Amino acid sequence: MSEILIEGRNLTKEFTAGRKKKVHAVTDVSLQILQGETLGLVGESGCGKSTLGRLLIRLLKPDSGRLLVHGEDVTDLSDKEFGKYRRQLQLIFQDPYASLDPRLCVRDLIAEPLKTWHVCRTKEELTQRVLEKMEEVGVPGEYLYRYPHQFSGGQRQRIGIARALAAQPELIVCDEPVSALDVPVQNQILNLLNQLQESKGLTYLFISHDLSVVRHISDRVCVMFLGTICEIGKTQEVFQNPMHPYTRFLMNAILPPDPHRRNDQAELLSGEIPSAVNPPSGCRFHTRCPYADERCRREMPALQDAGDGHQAACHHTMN
Amino acid sequence: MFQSRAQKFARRYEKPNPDSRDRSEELKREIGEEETFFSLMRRMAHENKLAVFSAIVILLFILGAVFAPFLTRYSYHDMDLLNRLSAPSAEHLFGTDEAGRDIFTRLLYGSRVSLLTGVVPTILSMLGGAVLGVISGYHGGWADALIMRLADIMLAFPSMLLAMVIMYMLGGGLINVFLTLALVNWASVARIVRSEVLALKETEYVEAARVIGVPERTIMFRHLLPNCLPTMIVLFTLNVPSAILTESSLSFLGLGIQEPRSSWGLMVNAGRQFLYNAPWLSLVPSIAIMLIVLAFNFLGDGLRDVLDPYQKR
Amino acid sequence: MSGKTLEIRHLNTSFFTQKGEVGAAKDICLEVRPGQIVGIVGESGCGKSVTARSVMGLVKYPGRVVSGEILLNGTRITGISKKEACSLRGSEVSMIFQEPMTSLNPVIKVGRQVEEVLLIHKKITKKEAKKEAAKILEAVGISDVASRMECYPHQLSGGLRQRVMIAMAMICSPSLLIADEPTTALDVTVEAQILRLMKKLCEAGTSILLISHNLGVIAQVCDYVYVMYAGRIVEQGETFTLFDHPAHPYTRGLLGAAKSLRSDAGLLKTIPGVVPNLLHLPAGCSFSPRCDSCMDLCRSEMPDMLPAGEKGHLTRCWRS
Amino acid sequence: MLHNALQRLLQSILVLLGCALMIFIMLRIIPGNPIAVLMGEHADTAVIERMTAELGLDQPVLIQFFRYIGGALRGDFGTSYSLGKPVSALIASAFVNTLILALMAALFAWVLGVISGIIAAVKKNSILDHLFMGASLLGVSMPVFMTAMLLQYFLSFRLKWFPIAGTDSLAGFLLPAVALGWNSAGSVARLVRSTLLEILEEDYIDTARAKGRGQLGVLVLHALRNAMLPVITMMAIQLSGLLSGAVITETIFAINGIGRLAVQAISARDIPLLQGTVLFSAAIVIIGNFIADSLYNVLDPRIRRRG
Repeated sequence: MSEILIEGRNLTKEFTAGRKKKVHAVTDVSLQILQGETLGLVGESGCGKSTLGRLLIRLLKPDSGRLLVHGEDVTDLSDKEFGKYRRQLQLIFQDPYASLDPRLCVRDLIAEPLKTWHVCRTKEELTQRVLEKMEEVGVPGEYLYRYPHQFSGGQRQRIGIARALAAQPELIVCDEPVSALDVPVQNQILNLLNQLQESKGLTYLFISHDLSVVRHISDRVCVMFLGTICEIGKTQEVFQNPMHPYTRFLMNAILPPDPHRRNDQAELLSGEIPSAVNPPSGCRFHTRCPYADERCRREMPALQDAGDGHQAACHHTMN
Repeated sequence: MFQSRAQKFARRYEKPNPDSRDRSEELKREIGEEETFFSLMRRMAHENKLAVFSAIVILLFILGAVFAPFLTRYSYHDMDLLNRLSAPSAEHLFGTDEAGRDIFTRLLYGSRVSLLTGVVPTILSMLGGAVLGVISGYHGGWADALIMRLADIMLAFPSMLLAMVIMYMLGGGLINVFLTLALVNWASVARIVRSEVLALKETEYVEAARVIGVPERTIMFRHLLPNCLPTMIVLFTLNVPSAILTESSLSFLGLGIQEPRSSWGLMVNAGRQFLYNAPWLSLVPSIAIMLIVLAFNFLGDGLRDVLDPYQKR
Repeated sequence: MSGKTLEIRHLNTSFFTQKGEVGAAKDICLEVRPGQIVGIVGESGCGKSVTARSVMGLVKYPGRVVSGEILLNGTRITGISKKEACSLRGSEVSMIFQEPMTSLNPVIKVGRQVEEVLLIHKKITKKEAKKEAAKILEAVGISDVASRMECYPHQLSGGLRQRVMIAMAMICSPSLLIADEPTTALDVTVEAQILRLMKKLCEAGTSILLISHNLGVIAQVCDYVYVMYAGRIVEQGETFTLFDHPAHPYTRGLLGAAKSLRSDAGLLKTIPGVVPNLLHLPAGCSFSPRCDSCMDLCRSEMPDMLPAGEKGHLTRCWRS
Repeated sequence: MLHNALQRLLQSILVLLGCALMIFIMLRIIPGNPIAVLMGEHADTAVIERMTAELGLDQPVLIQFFRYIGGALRGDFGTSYSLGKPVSALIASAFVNTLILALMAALFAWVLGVISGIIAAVKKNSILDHLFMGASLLGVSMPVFMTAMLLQYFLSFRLKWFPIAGTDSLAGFLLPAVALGWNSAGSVARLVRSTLLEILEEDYIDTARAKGRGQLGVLVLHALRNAMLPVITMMAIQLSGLLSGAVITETIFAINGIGRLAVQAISARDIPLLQGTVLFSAAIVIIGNFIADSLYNVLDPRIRRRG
């Protein structure tokens, strides 16, 4: 069993939206990320997956709950004390158009983490390191002094990855890094991420709404619904043997690129996602769940282990 | 940031390569030409001829103000009582005023005042406003509340009336005009910069810098301020003409520049009583004001077209 | 009636930018038959949206249809007056867009936005229009219609808004519905619902032109597929034929990329190189620089649509 | 919604109080006793002292301020030194003239500005667009006194169509209103054009077109209502600009309005009158802002619900 890199215990985060309104983004979530694995985090928009990702690298501070890095509690450290962990925990953004400062050229963008952590002594060394990073992610060195808006989406995402790599991280949280890209380009980026993981022993938390992408890249998958975890387990297990009804519905909604496998008959979810401002009582999924009963309306189910780390939070666990 | 560092880099790192020219052509095709400050200006010059023309007009006014003594044989305070209120002629290009002073000469010297009152208070108010706006937007909390309430109060006064009261408090004169205009204008600058900073603070690239661990102060100077710059430049070209207009209005009311100094607004005011028999007295300086203001406005428009970050995508 | 809901003949649409004319859609020939769902698939910037907008007469400035003919139910709709075009839009052919979040007017209640279509095209009273609107909103699967009609768009979720858009498009029962990436901005579970709804509409007699970058969406619902690359159609065929035997190397690349994601292969398939800039297209076949079976002929001459095996399966490739 | 309005009202009152305090402090830090300045060099010191005490000018500034506010609440803004009448009465009579002038100018500016802005936006890049935008930039660039004097010289003096000055009839207000509104018309036109152009790019405009709405229908029913939102905010700013311009226009056309009263107060060193006029103008701007904010909230459902 590999070591636990990051552990979140009972993390809760709420945002205020206007007067007296609170968005319950993440509610009482406990999660472990193991050294060297890729943990996929799936869910629909507004389910709190991005917030959870940011909580786990302490880009946001939780309202309650603890965060442990390598077993050390870092929840209450000051920003300065947290500094040494900062560079180990990096983030890649969804929108490669918005996450690169339009006024900095590629060299300055990639050099920023190197400068911040005083890795290089001379300017020449700095440029040399930047060129190395560019080569690692497959951006030609001639583009050193070009500005972000001159690049295509895929190349920008590569620059974003190079920036994250320059900090020499242990964990990279990938927040929907490929959902803005076309499929062939998306595949290039996924290949790059896989290859970097192998060569550098990185750990990924891969956030996405696209189940096929998550299935391809993850070792374990965690399914979220409205701020809570429904199901977590090894990718194969979860995809072949979903235990939570919501996971099943997600699987049914997959559209394979093959006209012979149309999902005309599969049972689909009806209704809309409830609002995170007034989440339903009890199990958050009960308003849309065909199996819901009185207990589901009353009581929020806890995660239950069905062996081999495969857990689901449902009173009526499937199978 | 705008200098062509690519060329420097090319000299230092690129090994001589037989098909390097092909490669650069290919690069250009793939991601477009390198964008520098000068290429931006060239684009503006290409797309907006009016802006170029305006820049030339402004340059001419500046030259006129600087070299005023060499451009005219008269001095701005010499009176020629035999030649009062004479119409424009070869002798006196724009005629003479009620004391027989040459209007062209007074116009040249007056442009010094107008250009200075356009630029100096605008720089003052923009520096002050930008600093307060950045503090307000970035710091938030009580500083934000204090600065913004103060700005609310300043903005509630009609600017002309506020300027009149401050001029009354300080007394006339060039320096006091500078101070007054700066005091009147800082609030709107602070508000705009604040909202800009608030918007920029939420951008992903600022969050991205935070992930890397860049200190807050560095984020402010490396990411926030440079991205405010286009807005500031456009704001500058808008505030300069408005300052010129306010100064001329103040002087027109007799509250700004005092005799015997010459200022365009003052000349208009002096000429007003002769409007019906010697209209050039007030019309010539009026037109001068209009021209310089128009030129700044056109230039501002041109700059906004190329600098506006929202139009880029 | 020629038996074709929509026929596009040699359509060319260009954008006139400062850097020169950019041909966004070139020599497009396309047909939609009654009761069919026809898909156009391609990567972003390949000209699929521009083609759809050309049909609606909604190409954005500085773009314009340069040449070609568009026939709706056998009647020419290119070159007709603005007034005639308006009377067709919304009643004979209608369109839904990618972003349900921004496609509804934020300051008008959704009920009124749906009624508006009827009031434009039919001589009926407001009361009747309201009744009709409620009926169609219910038909597209919106519950609690009466109160939802009094909502402003920002009060509805993305899925609901897209349903409202569909209701608006369907209320005059047009013969053709153009859907430009209708599910791209939606969540997966909602996406499946909307696709199922569109299939139902098609069974009820409306032909659909569906534009998507997602091969999954296309495979699920389309009868016939066009593949576009760099402004041109590069392959067309029945869905099953095209997915089973892709003839153009680009289609093969695209399909391979999408399918490899579902397989357990370690390395995902991609297409080498990048999509060319429309201003600087390579000579000959636009795909030639990225093609693994490129010949000399491909670099010098653009092929026509050539037959590839089965009937109705055409491809723009010299190798077919 | 109501709660929101009350909160804004309270904020407006606080800003007004802040304005009063600021103007009070500014006019009190001028060196020298205002009474002494007023009465000239030869006045009797005893008289000066007595008057100073009578007017409460020997008290600390804050005490004076609270007295002033107390009086203001009862409608008493003090007595003008130079004219010997209550400031409130002077302002009341002047306000009517300024109101007529500002309303007419605003009407002129808005009708001209909005129409030419719409035409310029719809016919983007046409000759008409360039013409209107050139004219509006000219309008923005012309000093108010220049427009006023040009109108006065040509239309009143040369052509004798209008009275040169004075407000005996409504016609007397016409030229000053045009002179005052000309400037605002330019900025209104530019704003209307740019907002409309932005909105015509929105997705919901495409939707409206796809419904079969013609050009006019799209413009009137879908674009204009959204375009009016920023324009309303502009209105409040324009109000402040109009009051500023009124100072000049009223001086040139000899209209007894607030602006001219302020100029007179300055030249007569009449502090209560100056204080009153400036504060009154600020109050009008604050009320205008309050109305604009409220209107914005009513027109934009997105804000309405959030409140």
